Amino acid sequence: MSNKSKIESILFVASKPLSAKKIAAVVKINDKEAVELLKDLQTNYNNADSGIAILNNGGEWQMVASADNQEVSENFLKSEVSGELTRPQLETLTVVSYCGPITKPELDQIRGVNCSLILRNLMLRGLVKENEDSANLLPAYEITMDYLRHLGLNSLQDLPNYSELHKHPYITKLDKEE
Amino acid sequence: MSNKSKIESILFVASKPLSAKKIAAVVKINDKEAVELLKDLQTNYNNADSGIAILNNGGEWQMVASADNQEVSENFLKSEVSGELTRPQLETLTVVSYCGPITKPELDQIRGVNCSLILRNLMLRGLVKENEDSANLLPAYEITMDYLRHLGLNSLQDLPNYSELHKHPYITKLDKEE
Amino acid sequence: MLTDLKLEKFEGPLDLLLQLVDQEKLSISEIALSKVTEQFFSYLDKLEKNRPEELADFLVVAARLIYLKSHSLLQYAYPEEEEAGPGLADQLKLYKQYVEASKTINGLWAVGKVAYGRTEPPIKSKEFVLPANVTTNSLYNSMVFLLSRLQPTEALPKTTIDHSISIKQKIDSIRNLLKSGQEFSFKNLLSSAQNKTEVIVSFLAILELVKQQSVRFRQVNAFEDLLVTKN
Repeated sequence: MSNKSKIESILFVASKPLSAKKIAAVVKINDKEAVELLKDLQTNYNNADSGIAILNNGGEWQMVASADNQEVSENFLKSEVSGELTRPQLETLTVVSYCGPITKPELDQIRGVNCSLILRNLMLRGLVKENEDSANLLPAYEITMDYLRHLGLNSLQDLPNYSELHKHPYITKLDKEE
Repeated sequence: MSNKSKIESILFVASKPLSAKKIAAVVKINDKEAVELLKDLQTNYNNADSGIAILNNGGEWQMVASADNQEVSENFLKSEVSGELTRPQLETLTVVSYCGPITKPELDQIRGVNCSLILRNLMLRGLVKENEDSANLLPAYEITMDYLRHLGLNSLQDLPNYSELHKHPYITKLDKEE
Repeated sequence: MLTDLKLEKFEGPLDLLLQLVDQEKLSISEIALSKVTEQFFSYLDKLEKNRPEELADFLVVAARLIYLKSHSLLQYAYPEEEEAGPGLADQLKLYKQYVEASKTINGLWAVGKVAYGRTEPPIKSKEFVLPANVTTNSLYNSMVFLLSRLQPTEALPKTTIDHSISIKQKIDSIRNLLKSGQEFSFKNLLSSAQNKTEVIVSFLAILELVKQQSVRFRQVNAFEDLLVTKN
Protein backbone atom coordinates (compact mmCIF):
# COMPACT_ATOMS: atom_id res chain seq x y z
CA MET A 1 0.00 0.00 0.00
CA SER A 2 1.16 3.52 -0.75
CA ASN A 3 2.25 5.96 1.93
CA LYS A 4 -0.64 8.15 0.91
CA SER A 5 -3.14 5.44 1.72
CA LYS A 6 -1.37 4.80 5.03
CA ILE A 7 -1.76 8.46 5.95
CA GLU A 8 -5.42 8.26 4.95
CA SER A 9 -5.89 5.32 7.34
CA ILE A 10 -4.13 7.13 10.17
CA LEU A 11 -6.18 10.30 9.75
CA PHE A 12 -9.27 8.12 9.73
CA VAL A 13 -8.55 6.25 12.96
CA ALA A 14 -7.25 9.28 14.87
CA SER A 15 -9.73 11.06 17.08
CA LYS A 16 -7.83 14.33 17.36
CA PRO A 17 -5.65 16.69 15.29
CA LEU A 18 -2.24 15.23 14.42
CA SER A 19 1.00 17.00 13.58
CA ALA A 20 2.60 16.19 10.23
CA LYS A 21 5.70 15.27 12.24
CA LYS A 22 3.83 12.62 14.16
CA ILE A 23 2.26 11.20 11.00
CA ALA A 24 5.64 11.13 9.28
CA ALA A 25 7.13 9.22 12.22
CA VAL A 26 4.43 6.54 12.13
CA VAL A 27 4.62 6.08 8.34
CA LYS A 28 8.44 6.31 8.52
CA ILE A 29 8.89 9.03 5.91
CA ASN A 30 10.33 12.54 6.31
CA ASP A 31 8.18 15.48 7.37
CA LYS A 32 8.28 17.15 3.98
CA GLU A 33 7.03 14.06 2.17
CA ALA A 34 4.26 13.71 4.73
CA VAL A 35 3.10 17.29 4.15
CA GLU A 36 3.11 16.72 0.37
CA LEU A 37 0.93 13.64 0.73
CA LEU A 38 -1.37 15.35 3.22
CA LYS A 39 -1.91 18.19 0.74
CA ASP A 40 -2.56 15.64 -1.94
CA LEU A 41 -5.23 13.96 0.19
CA GLN A 42 -6.70 17.34 1.01
CA THR A 43 -7.17 18.00 -2.71
CA ASN A 44 -8.96 14.66 -3.09
CA TYR A 45 -11.29 15.23 -0.17
CA ASN A 46 -12.01 18.93 -0.04
CA ASN A 47 -14.28 19.21 -3.05
CA ALA A 48 -17.75 20.60 -3.25
CA ASP A 49 -19.74 17.43 -2.66
CA SER A 50 -17.55 15.46 -0.31
CA GLY A 51 -18.88 14.20 3.01
CA ILE A 52 -15.40 14.18 4.53
CA ALA A 53 -12.92 17.06 4.68
CA ILE A 54 -9.32 17.35 5.83
CA LEU A 55 -8.55 20.38 7.98
CA ASN A 56 -5.12 21.95 8.33
CA ASN A 57 -4.22 24.39 11.07
CA GLY A 58 -0.67 25.46 11.84
CA GLY A 59 1.03 22.14 11.12
CA GLU A 60 -1.82 20.04 12.47
CA TRP A 61 -4.17 17.92 10.39
CA GLN A 62 -7.54 16.36 11.11
CA MET A 63 -10.12 14.42 9.13
CA VAL A 64 -13.68 15.60 9.81
CA ALA A 65 -17.21 15.27 8.50
CA SER A 66 -18.04 18.20 6.21
CA ALA A 67 -19.38 21.21 8.08
CA ASP A 68 -22.23 21.39 5.55
CA ASN A 69 -23.48 18.06 6.85
CA GLN A 70 -23.47 19.17 10.47
CA GLU A 71 -27.14 18.36 10.87
CA VAL A 72 -26.94 14.67 9.97
CA SER A 73 -23.66 14.22 11.88
CA GLU A 74 -25.32 15.45 15.04
CA ASN A 75 -27.65 12.48 14.97
CA PHE A 76 -24.69 10.34 15.94
CA LEU A 77 -22.79 12.71 18.20
CA LYS A 78 -23.49 14.97 21.11
CA SER A 79 -23.93 18.28 19.39
CA GLU A 80 -21.31 20.83 20.33
CA VAL A 81 -22.69 24.19 21.29
CA SER A 82 -20.73 27.08 19.90
CA GLY A 83 -22.31 29.82 22.04
CA GLU A 84 -22.13 33.51 21.31
CA LEU A 85 -18.91 35.45 20.94
CA THR A 86 -18.70 38.83 22.65
CA ARG A 87 -17.35 41.76 20.68
CA PRO A 88 -13.89 41.76 22.37
CA GLN A 89 -13.65 37.99 21.96
CA LEU A 90 -14.61 38.25 18.32
CA GLU A 91 -12.12 41.02 17.65
CA THR A 92 -9.30 39.16 19.38
CA LEU A 93 -10.16 35.91 17.60
CA THR A 94 -10.13 37.74 14.28
CA VAL A 95 -6.64 39.12 14.84
CA VAL A 96 -5.35 35.74 16.06
CA SER A 97 -7.02 34.03 13.07
CA TYR A 98 -5.38 36.30 10.53
CA CYS A 99 -2.06 37.00 12.23
CA GLY A 100 -1.39 33.95 14.39
CA PRO A 101 0.90 32.76 15.76
CA ILE A 102 1.05 36.18 17.38
CA THR A 103 2.58 37.36 20.66
CA LYS A 104 0.62 39.28 23.25
CA PRO A 105 2.48 42.58 22.72
CA GLU A 106 1.71 42.40 19.00
CA LEU A 107 -1.93 41.68 19.71
CA ASP A 108 -2.15 44.49 22.26
CA GLN A 109 -0.61 46.85 19.72
CA ILE A 110 -3.10 45.99 17.00
CA ARG A 111 -6.16 46.21 19.25
CA GLY A 112 -4.83 49.14 21.27
CA VAL A 113 -5.85 47.46 24.53
CA ASN A 114 -4.39 44.92 26.90
CA CYS A 115 -5.68 41.50 25.82
CA SER A 116 -4.57 39.32 28.77
CA LEU A 117 -8.02 38.64 30.14
CA ILE A 118 -9.63 38.02 26.77
CA LEU A 119 -6.86 35.62 25.80
CA ARG A 120 -7.30 33.68 29.01
CA ASN A 121 -10.99 33.58 28.38
CA LEU A 122 -10.58 32.32 24.81
CA MET A 123 -8.15 29.66 26.02
CA LEU A 124 -10.67 28.50 28.60
CA ARG A 125 -13.19 28.14 25.78
CA GLY A 126 -10.66 26.10 23.82
CA LEU A 127 -10.69 28.52 20.88
CA VAL A 128 -7.13 29.81 21.24
CA LYS A 129 -4.02 28.03 22.44
CA GLU A 130 -0.55 28.97 23.50
CA ASN A 131 2.02 27.88 20.97
CA GLU A 132 4.15 25.21 22.55
CA ASP A 133 7.24 26.12 20.62
CA SER A 134 9.53 27.11 23.45
CA ALA A 135 12.24 28.45 21.14
CA ASN A 136 10.74 31.91 21.57
CA LEU A 137 10.91 33.82 24.79
CA LEU A 138 7.38 35.12 24.48
CA PRO A 139 4.56 32.64 24.02
CA ALA A 140 2.68 33.02 20.75
CA TYR A 141 -1.05 32.48 20.42
CA GLU A 142 -2.88 30.70 17.65
CA ILE A 143 -6.37 29.40 17.03
CA THR A 144 -7.28 25.79 17.75
CA MET A 145 -8.55 23.10 15.43
CA ASP A 146 -11.82 23.16 17.38
CA TYR A 147 -12.32 26.80 16.46
CA LEU A 148 -11.59 26.01 12.82
CA ARG A 149 -14.12 23.16 12.94
CA HIS A 150 -16.75 25.51 14.33
CA LEU A 151 -16.15 28.04 11.57
CA GLY A 152 -16.64 25.29 8.99
CA LEU A 153 -13.38 26.22 7.24
CA ASN A 154 -10.76 23.80 5.97
CA SER A 155 -7.92 26.11 6.89
CA LEU A 156 -7.40 29.74 7.85
CA GLN A 157 -6.17 30.42 4.32
CA ASP A 158 -9.82 30.13 3.26
CA LEU A 159 -10.67 33.35 5.13
CA PRO A 160 -11.36 36.32 2.85
CA ASN A 161 -8.28 38.50 2.25
CA TYR A 162 -6.16 36.09 4.27
CA SER A 163 -2.86 36.65 2.53
CA GLU A 164 -3.25 40.41 2.63
CA LEU A 165 -4.18 40.63 6.30
CA HIS A 166 -1.84 37.87 7.38
CA LYS A 167 1.44 39.42 6.33
CA HIS A 168 0.77 43.01 7.15
CA PRO A 169 3.85 45.24 7.20
CA TYR A 170 3.18 46.58 10.69
CA ILE A 171 3.03 43.14 12.17
CA THR A 172 6.33 42.05 10.75
CA LYS A 173 7.73 45.40 11.81
CA LEU A 174 6.57 44.82 15.35
CA ASP A 175 8.21 41.45 15.24
CA LYS A 176 11.54 43.03 14.65
CA GLU A 177 11.11 45.69 17.25
CA GLU A 178 10.20 43.39 20.09
CA MET B 1 -25.09 18.88 -0.16
CA SER B 2 -26.09 15.63 -1.85
CA ASN B 3 -27.56 12.68 0.03
CA LYS B 4 -24.48 10.69 -0.92
CA SER B 5 -22.23 13.16 0.85
CA LYS B 6 -24.53 13.10 3.88
CA ILE B 7 -24.19 9.34 4.10
CA GLU B 8 -20.44 9.69 3.76
CA SER B 9 -20.42 12.09 6.77
CA ILE B 10 -22.60 9.74 8.78
CA LEU B 11 -20.43 6.71 8.15
CA PHE B 12 -17.41 8.78 9.11
CA VAL B 13 -18.64 10.09 12.47
CA ALA B 14 -20.39 6.90 13.60
CA SER B 15 -17.86 4.59 15.18
CA LYS B 16 -20.01 1.49 14.84
CA PRO B 17 -21.85 -0.48 12.13
CA LEU B 18 -25.13 1.14 11.04
CA SER B 19 -28.13 -0.42 9.29
CA ALA B 20 -29.16 1.04 5.94
CA LYS B 21 -32.57 1.62 7.53
CA LYS B 22 -31.12 3.84 10.24
CA ILE B 23 -29.04 5.77 7.69
CA ALA B 24 -32.08 6.20 5.43
CA ALA B 25 -34.13 7.54 8.33
CA VAL B 26 -31.53 10.18 9.22
CA VAL B 27 -31.06 11.34 5.63
CA LYS B 28 -34.85 11.15 5.10
CA ILE B 29 -34.77 8.95 1.97
CA ASN B 30 -36.16 5.46 1.46
CA ASP B 31 -34.14 2.34 2.30
CA LYS B 32 -33.62 1.34 -1.30
CA GLU B 33 -32.15 4.69 -2.21
CA ALA B 34 -29.88 4.52 0.81
CA VAL B 35 -28.55 1.11 -0.24
CA GLU B 36 -27.93 2.41 -3.76
CA LEU B 37 -25.92 5.32 -2.43
CA LEU B 38 -24.03 3.12 0.03
CA LYS B 39 -23.00 0.82 -2.81
CA ASP B 40 -21.97 3.83 -4.80
CA LEU B 41 -19.73 5.03 -1.95
CA GLN B 42 -18.34 1.55 -1.58
CA THR B 43 -17.22 1.63 -5.22
CA ASN B 44 -15.47 4.94 -4.59
CA TYR B 45 -13.68 3.80 -1.48
CA ASN B 46 -12.92 0.14 -1.94
CA ASN B 47 -10.19 0.43 -4.54
CA ALA B 48 -6.67 -0.91 -4.42
CA ASP B 49 -4.94 2.09 -2.95
CA SER B 50 -7.52 3.58 -0.61
CA GLY B 51 -6.80 4.06 3.08
CA ILE B 52 -10.47 3.80 3.98
CA ALA B 53 -12.89 1.01 3.14
CA ILE B 54 -16.65 0.57 3.55
CA LEU B 55 -17.75 -2.80 4.88
CA ASN B 56 -21.17 -4.29 4.42
CA ASN B 57 -22.09 -7.13 6.70
CA GLY B 58 -25.61 -8.49 6.81
CA GLY B 59 -27.35 -5.18 6.15
CA GLU B 60 -25.01 -3.21 8.38
CA TRP B 61 -22.53 -0.70 7.03
CA GLN B 62 -19.32 0.60 8.53
CA MET B 63 -16.41 2.77 7.45
CA VAL B 64 -13.06 1.35 8.51
CA ALA B 65 -9.35 1.82 7.88
CA SER B 66 -8.27 -0.48 5.04
CA ALA B 67 -7.31 -3.95 6.18
CA ASP B 68 -4.02 -3.64 4.28
CA ASN B 69 -3.07 -0.70 6.49
CA GLN B 70 -3.93 -2.50 9.67
CA GLU B 71 -0.34 -2.56 10.78
CA VAL B 72 0.25 1.15 10.40
CA SER B 73 -3.13 1.97 11.99
CA GLU B 74 -2.34 -0.21 14.95
CA ASN B 75 1.17 1.17 15.25
CA PHE B 76 -0.30 4.60 15.32
CA LEU B 77 -2.84 3.79 17.99
CA LYS B 78 -0.17 2.01 20.02
CA SER B 79 2.19 4.95 19.76
CA GLU B 80 -0.70 7.11 20.90
CA VAL B 81 -1.12 4.94 23.94
CA SER B 82 2.49 4.37 24.94
CA GLY B 83 4.08 7.58 23.70
CA GLU B 84 5.18 10.41 25.92
CA LEU B 85 2.60 12.74 27.32
CA THR B 86 2.61 16.27 25.93
CA ARG B 87 3.33 19.08 28.36
CA PRO B 88 -0.36 20.00 28.83
CA GLN B 89 -1.23 16.31 29.33
CA LEU B 90 1.54 15.83 31.87
CA GLU B 91 0.49 18.96 33.71
CA THR B 92 -3.14 17.82 33.84
CA LEU B 93 -2.11 14.40 35.13
CA THR B 94 0.06 16.16 37.73
CA VAL B 95 -2.85 18.24 39.01
CA VAL B 96 -5.10 15.17 39.20
CA SER B 97 -2.32 13.31 41.04
CA TYR B 98 -1.57 16.00 43.60
CA CYS B 99 -5.03 17.55 43.96
CA GLY B 100 -7.47 14.78 43.00
CA PRO B 101 -10.29 13.95 43.27
CA ILE B 102 -10.92 17.18 41.42
CA THR B 103 -13.81 18.48 39.29
CA LYS B 104 -13.32 19.77 35.77
CA PRO B 105 -14.08 23.42 36.60
CA GLU B 106 -11.48 23.30 39.38
CA LEU B 107 -8.98 21.77 37.01
CA ASP B 108 -9.73 24.33 34.28
CA GLN B 109 -9.29 27.10 36.82
CA ILE B 110 -5.93 25.84 38.05
CA ARG B 111 -4.51 25.27 34.57
CA GLY B 112 -6.15 28.35 33.09
CA VAL B 113 -7.41 26.42 30.05
CA ASN B 114 -10.18 24.03 29.16
CA CYS B 115 -9.00 20.49 29.90
CA SER B 116 -11.87 18.45 28.38
CA LEU B 117 -9.94 16.93 25.51
CA ILE B 118 -6.90 16.22 27.64
CA LEU B 119 -9.00 14.53 30.31
CA ARG B 120 -10.68 12.38 27.69
CA ASN B 121 -7.29 11.39 26.37
CA LEU B 122 -5.91 10.60 29.84
CA MET B 123 -8.98 8.47 30.50
CA LEU B 124 -8.56 6.61 27.20
CA ARG B 125 -5.00 5.85 28.25
CA GLY B 126 -6.22 4.49 31.56
CA LEU B 127 -4.36 7.07 33.64
CA VAL B 128 -7.36 8.94 34.99
CA LYS B 129 -10.92 7.91 35.76
CA GLU B 130 -14.16 9.61 36.59
CA ASN B 131 -15.14 9.25 40.19
CA GLU B 132 -18.32 7.22 40.43
CA ASP B 133 -19.49 8.91 43.60
CA SER B 134 -22.76 10.40 42.48
CA ALA B 135 -23.34 12.35 45.68
CA ASN B 136 -21.84 15.34 43.89
CA LEU B 137 -23.45 16.98 40.94
CA LEU B 138 -20.18 17.33 39.07
CA PRO B 139 -18.05 14.28 38.36
CA ALA B 140 -14.63 14.34 39.99
CA TYR B 141 -11.49 12.97 38.39
CA GLU B 142 -8.85 10.88 40.07
CA ILE B 143 -5.96 8.68 39.09
CA THR B 144 -6.35 4.94 38.43
CA MET B 145 -4.89 2.05 40.40
CA ASP B 146 -2.96 0.92 37.31
CA TYR B 147 -1.22 4.24 37.13
CA LEU B 148 -0.35 4.24 40.80
CA ARG B 149 1.00 0.69 40.61
CA HIS B 150 3.12 1.43 37.55
CA LEU B 151 4.58 4.48 39.28
CA GLY B 152 5.68 2.06 42.01
CA LEU B 153 3.79 3.91 44.73
CA ASN B 154 1.52 2.57 47.43
CA SER B 155 -0.48 5.73 47.64
CA LEU B 156 -0.42 9.27 46.27
CA GLN B 157 0.87 10.47 49.64
CA ASP B 158 4.21 8.93 48.58
CA LEU B 159 4.62 11.54 45.80
CA PRO B 160 7.45 14.02 46.49
CA ASN B 161 6.30 16.83 48.83
CA TYR B 162 2.72 15.61 48.63
CA SER B 163 1.48 17.09 51.89
CA GLU B 164 2.87 20.52 51.04
CA LEU B 165 1.73 20.62 47.40
CA HIS B 166 -1.63 18.93 47.93
CA LYS B 167 -3.15 21.94 49.70
CA HIS B 168 -0.87 24.66 48.43
CA PRO B 169 -2.16 28.16 49.23
CA TYR B 170 -1.93 29.29 45.58
CA ILE B 171 -4.39 26.55 44.68
CA THR B 172 -6.76 26.85 47.63
CA LYS B 173 -6.81 30.59 46.97
CA LEU B 174 -8.16 29.98 43.47
CA ASP B 175 -11.07 28.03 44.94
CA LYS B 176 -12.17 31.01 46.93
CA GLU B 177 -12.10 33.27 43.90
CA GLU B 178 -14.80 31.22 42.18
CA MET C 1 -19.09 69.77 19.32
CA LEU C 2 -20.90 67.35 21.54
CA THR C 3 -21.05 63.73 20.64
CA ASP C 4 -23.66 61.31 21.81
CA LEU C 5 -21.56 58.16 21.54
CA LYS C 6 -22.00 55.94 24.57
CA LEU C 7 -18.90 55.09 26.52
CA GLU C 8 -19.94 51.49 27.19
CA LYS C 9 -19.87 50.81 23.49
CA PHE C 10 -16.14 51.23 23.05
CA GLU C 11 -13.85 48.28 23.03
CA GLY C 12 -10.84 50.49 23.53
CA PRO C 13 -9.23 53.75 22.50
CA LEU C 14 -8.82 52.72 18.87
CA ASP C 15 -12.46 51.79 18.65
CA LEU C 16 -13.44 55.16 20.12
CA LEU C 17 -11.18 56.99 17.65
CA LEU C 18 -12.58 55.01 14.75
CA GLN C 19 -16.14 55.91 15.70
CA LEU C 20 -15.28 59.57 16.21
CA VAL C 21 -13.61 59.75 12.79
CA ASP C 22 -16.59 57.95 11.24
CA GLN C 23 -19.02 60.29 12.93
CA GLU C 24 -17.24 63.29 11.43
CA LYS C 25 -17.36 61.50 8.07
CA LEU C 26 -13.61 61.85 7.76
CA SER C 27 -11.24 59.31 6.29
CA ILE C 28 -8.45 58.14 8.54
CA SER C 29 -5.51 60.54 8.42
CA GLU C 30 -3.41 62.46 10.90
CA ILE C 31 -5.46 65.56 10.13
CA ALA C 32 -8.69 63.74 10.89
CA LEU C 33 -7.21 62.54 14.16
CA SER C 34 -6.19 65.98 15.28
CA LYS C 35 -9.73 67.13 14.51
CA VAL C 36 -11.28 64.60 16.89
CA THR C 37 -8.72 65.05 19.66
CA GLU C 38 -11.03 67.18 21.79
CA GLN C 39 -13.91 64.72 21.56
CA PHE C 40 -11.54 61.94 22.51
CA PHE C 41 -10.42 63.86 25.59
CA SER C 42 -13.97 64.53 26.65
CA TYR C 43 -14.33 60.76 27.16
CA LEU C 44 -11.29 60.46 29.39
CA ASP C 45 -13.06 62.00 32.38
CA LYS C 46 -16.02 59.63 32.08
CA LEU C 47 -13.64 56.75 31.65
CA GLU C 48 -11.75 57.47 34.82
CA LYS C 49 -14.99 57.12 36.74
CA ASN C 50 -16.53 54.14 34.94
CA ARG C 51 -13.74 51.99 33.59
CA PRO C 52 -10.62 52.98 35.53
CA GLU C 53 -8.84 49.72 34.70
CA GLU C 54 -8.73 50.67 31.02
CA LEU C 55 -7.52 54.22 31.55
CA ALA C 56 -3.89 53.37 30.80
CA ASP C 57 -4.69 52.11 27.29
CA PHE C 58 -6.65 55.29 26.57
CA LEU C 59 -3.92 57.54 27.95
CA VAL C 60 -1.33 56.02 25.60
CA VAL C 61 -3.49 57.03 22.65
CA ALA C 62 -4.30 60.40 24.26
CA ALA C 63 -0.58 61.18 24.49
CA ARG C 64 -0.10 60.33 20.83
CA LEU C 65 -3.05 62.53 19.87
CA ILE C 66 -1.53 65.48 21.75
CA TYR C 67 1.70 64.89 19.92
CA LEU C 68 -0.10 64.88 16.56
CA LYS C 69 -2.12 67.95 17.44
CA SER C 70 0.86 70.00 18.57
CA HIS C 71 2.74 68.79 15.52
CA SER C 72 0.03 70.07 13.21
CA LEU C 73 -0.11 73.41 15.03
CA LEU C 74 3.62 73.94 15.31
CA GLN C 75 5.14 72.18 12.38
CA TYR C 76 8.40 74.12 12.48
CA ALA C 77 9.02 73.01 16.07
CA TYR C 78 9.41 69.42 14.95
CA PRO C 79 12.31 68.90 12.61
CA GLU C 80 12.21 65.86 10.36
CA GLU C 81 12.00 63.17 12.98
CA GLU C 82 12.12 59.43 12.55
CA GLU C 83 8.98 58.16 14.20
CA ALA C 84 9.31 55.06 16.31
CA GLY C 85 6.90 52.44 15.10
CA PRO C 86 3.80 52.89 12.96
CA GLY C 87 1.98 56.22 13.19
CA LEU C 88 -1.35 56.44 14.95
CA ALA C 89 -3.27 56.92 11.70
CA ASP C 90 -1.62 53.82 10.21
CA GLN C 91 -2.33 51.86 13.34
CA LEU C 92 -5.96 52.89 13.19
CA LYS C 93 -6.24 51.91 9.52
CA LEU C 94 -4.86 48.49 10.35
CA TYR C 95 -7.22 48.11 13.29
CA LYS C 96 -10.14 49.02 11.06
CA GLN C 97 -9.26 46.22 8.64
CA TYR C 98 -9.52 43.65 11.42
CA VAL C 99 -12.77 45.12 12.69
CA GLU C 100 -14.15 44.69 9.16
CA ALA C 101 -12.78 41.14 8.97
CA SER C 102 -14.35 40.27 12.31
CA LYS C 103 -17.75 40.68 10.67
CA THR C 104 -16.97 37.80 8.32
CA ILE C 105 -15.79 35.65 11.20
CA ASN C 106 -18.91 36.47 13.16
CA GLY C 107 -20.99 35.46 10.14
CA LEU C 108 -19.25 32.11 9.84
CA TRP C 109 -19.53 31.53 13.58
CA ALA C 110 -23.22 32.43 13.69
CA VAL C 111 -24.14 30.03 10.88
CA GLY C 112 -23.12 27.27 13.27
CA LYS C 113 -21.77 24.84 10.73
CA VAL C 114 -19.60 22.47 12.67
CA ALA C 115 -17.28 19.93 11.08
CA TYR C 116 -17.33 16.94 13.38
CA GLY C 117 -14.33 14.73 13.92
CA ARG C 118 -14.37 11.11 14.99
CA THR C 119 -14.66 10.87 18.73
CA GLU C 120 -13.99 7.24 19.39
CA PRO C 121 -10.96 5.44 18.07
CA PRO C 122 -11.96 2.15 16.43
CA ILE C 123 -9.49 0.08 18.44
CA LYS C 124 -8.77 0.45 22.13
CA SER C 125 -5.70 -0.87 23.84
CA LYS C 126 -6.48 -3.41 26.52
CA GLU C 127 -3.31 -3.41 28.57
CA PHE C 128 -2.11 -0.44 30.59
CA VAL C 129 1.13 1.24 29.51
CA LEU C 130 2.72 3.99 31.57
CA PRO C 131 3.82 6.86 29.28
CA ALA C 132 7.60 7.09 29.09
CA ASN C 133 7.87 10.54 30.63
CA VAL C 134 5.62 9.94 33.63
CA THR C 135 7.82 9.54 36.70
CA THR C 136 7.41 10.79 40.24
CA ASN C 137 10.14 13.34 39.49
CA SER C 138 8.55 14.68 36.33
CA LEU C 139 5.23 14.98 38.18
CA TYR C 140 6.89 16.89 40.98
CA ASN C 141 8.68 19.24 38.57
CA SER C 142 5.53 19.85 36.62
CA MET C 143 3.66 20.73 39.83
CA VAL C 144 6.37 23.18 40.89
CA PHE C 145 6.27 24.77 37.45
CA LEU C 146 2.50 25.12 37.62
CA LEU C 147 2.68 26.72 41.06
CA SER C 148 5.23 29.23 39.82
CA ARG C 149 2.71 30.23 37.17
CA LEU C 150 -0.06 30.56 39.76
CA GLN C 151 2.06 32.75 42.01
CA PRO C 152 0.10 35.97 42.37
CA THR C 153 1.73 38.80 40.46
CA GLU C 154 2.74 41.70 42.60
CA ALA C 155 0.23 44.49 42.42
CA LEU C 156 1.36 47.32 40.19
CA PRO C 157 2.29 50.46 42.10
CA LYS C 158 -0.70 52.73 42.08
CA THR C 159 -0.38 56.28 40.94
CA THR C 160 -2.94 58.87 40.10
CA ILE C 161 -2.86 61.49 37.43
CA ASP C 162 -1.48 64.79 38.61
CA HIS C 163 -4.57 66.91 38.80
CA SER C 164 -2.67 69.95 40.05
CA ILE C 165 -4.31 72.24 37.55
CA SER C 166 -6.63 71.84 34.59
CA ILE C 167 -6.38 73.53 31.22
CA LYS C 168 -9.53 75.44 32.03
CA GLN C 169 -8.10 76.78 35.29
CA LYS C 170 -4.93 77.78 33.48
CA ILE C 171 -6.85 79.57 30.76
CA ASP C 172 -8.73 81.50 33.43
CA SER C 173 -5.52 82.53 35.12
CA ILE C 174 -4.00 83.62 31.81
CA ARG C 175 -7.11 85.71 31.11
CA ASN C 176 -6.68 87.33 34.51
CA LEU C 177 -3.05 88.02 33.75
CA LEU C 178 -4.04 89.75 30.53
CA LYS C 179 -6.53 91.97 32.38
CA SER C 180 -3.65 93.71 34.06
CA GLY C 181 -1.45 94.01 30.97
CA GLN C 182 -1.49 93.76 27.20
CA GLU C 183 1.37 91.29 26.97
CA PHE C 184 3.36 88.82 29.09
CA SER C 185 6.30 86.48 28.68
CA PHE C 186 5.66 82.77 28.42
CA LYS C 187 8.87 82.10 30.33
CA ASN C 188 7.53 84.08 33.28
CA LEU C 189 4.31 82.12 33.20
CA LEU C 190 6.26 78.88 33.41
CA SER C 191 8.51 80.08 36.21
CA SER C 192 5.62 79.72 38.64
CA ALA C 193 4.78 76.17 37.49
CA GLN C 194 4.82 73.58 40.27
CA ASN C 195 5.65 70.57 38.14
CA LYS C 196 6.02 69.23 34.61
CA THR C 197 2.31 68.66 34.23
CA GLU C 198 1.67 72.32 34.85
CA VAL C 199 4.22 73.27 32.19
CA ILE C 200 2.40 71.06 29.67
CA VAL C 201 -0.98 72.38 30.78
CA SER C 202 0.24 75.98 30.39
CA PHE C 203 1.41 75.27 26.88
CA LEU C 204 -1.87 73.61 25.93
CA ALA C 205 -3.80 76.52 27.47
CA ILE C 206 -1.88 78.98 25.29
CA LEU C 207 -2.53 76.83 22.21
CA GLU C 208 -6.20 76.75 23.07
CA LEU C 209 -6.35 80.54 23.49
CA VAL C 210 -4.57 80.99 20.15
CA LYS C 211 -7.10 78.73 18.54
CA GLN C 212 -9.95 80.72 20.08
CA GLN C 213 -8.17 83.79 18.71
CA SER C 214 -8.13 85.39 22.15
CA VAL C 215 -4.36 85.79 22.05
CA ARG C 216 -1.52 85.58 19.59
CA PHE C 217 2.13 85.05 20.30
CA ARG C 218 5.38 86.20 18.89
CA GLN C 219 8.78 84.63 18.88
CA VAL C 220 11.66 86.49 17.25
CA ASN C 221 14.15 83.64 17.02
CA ALA C 222 13.87 79.89 17.49
CA PHE C 223 14.12 78.77 21.14
CA GLU C 224 13.66 82.33 22.40
CA ASP C 225 10.95 83.33 24.80
CA LEU C 226 7.38 83.61 23.53
CA LEU C 227 5.56 86.89 23.98
CA VAL C 228 1.83 86.42 24.44
CA THR C 229 -0.31 89.38 23.37
CA LYS C 230 -4.00 90.03 23.91
CA ASN C 231 -6.05 90.29 20.70
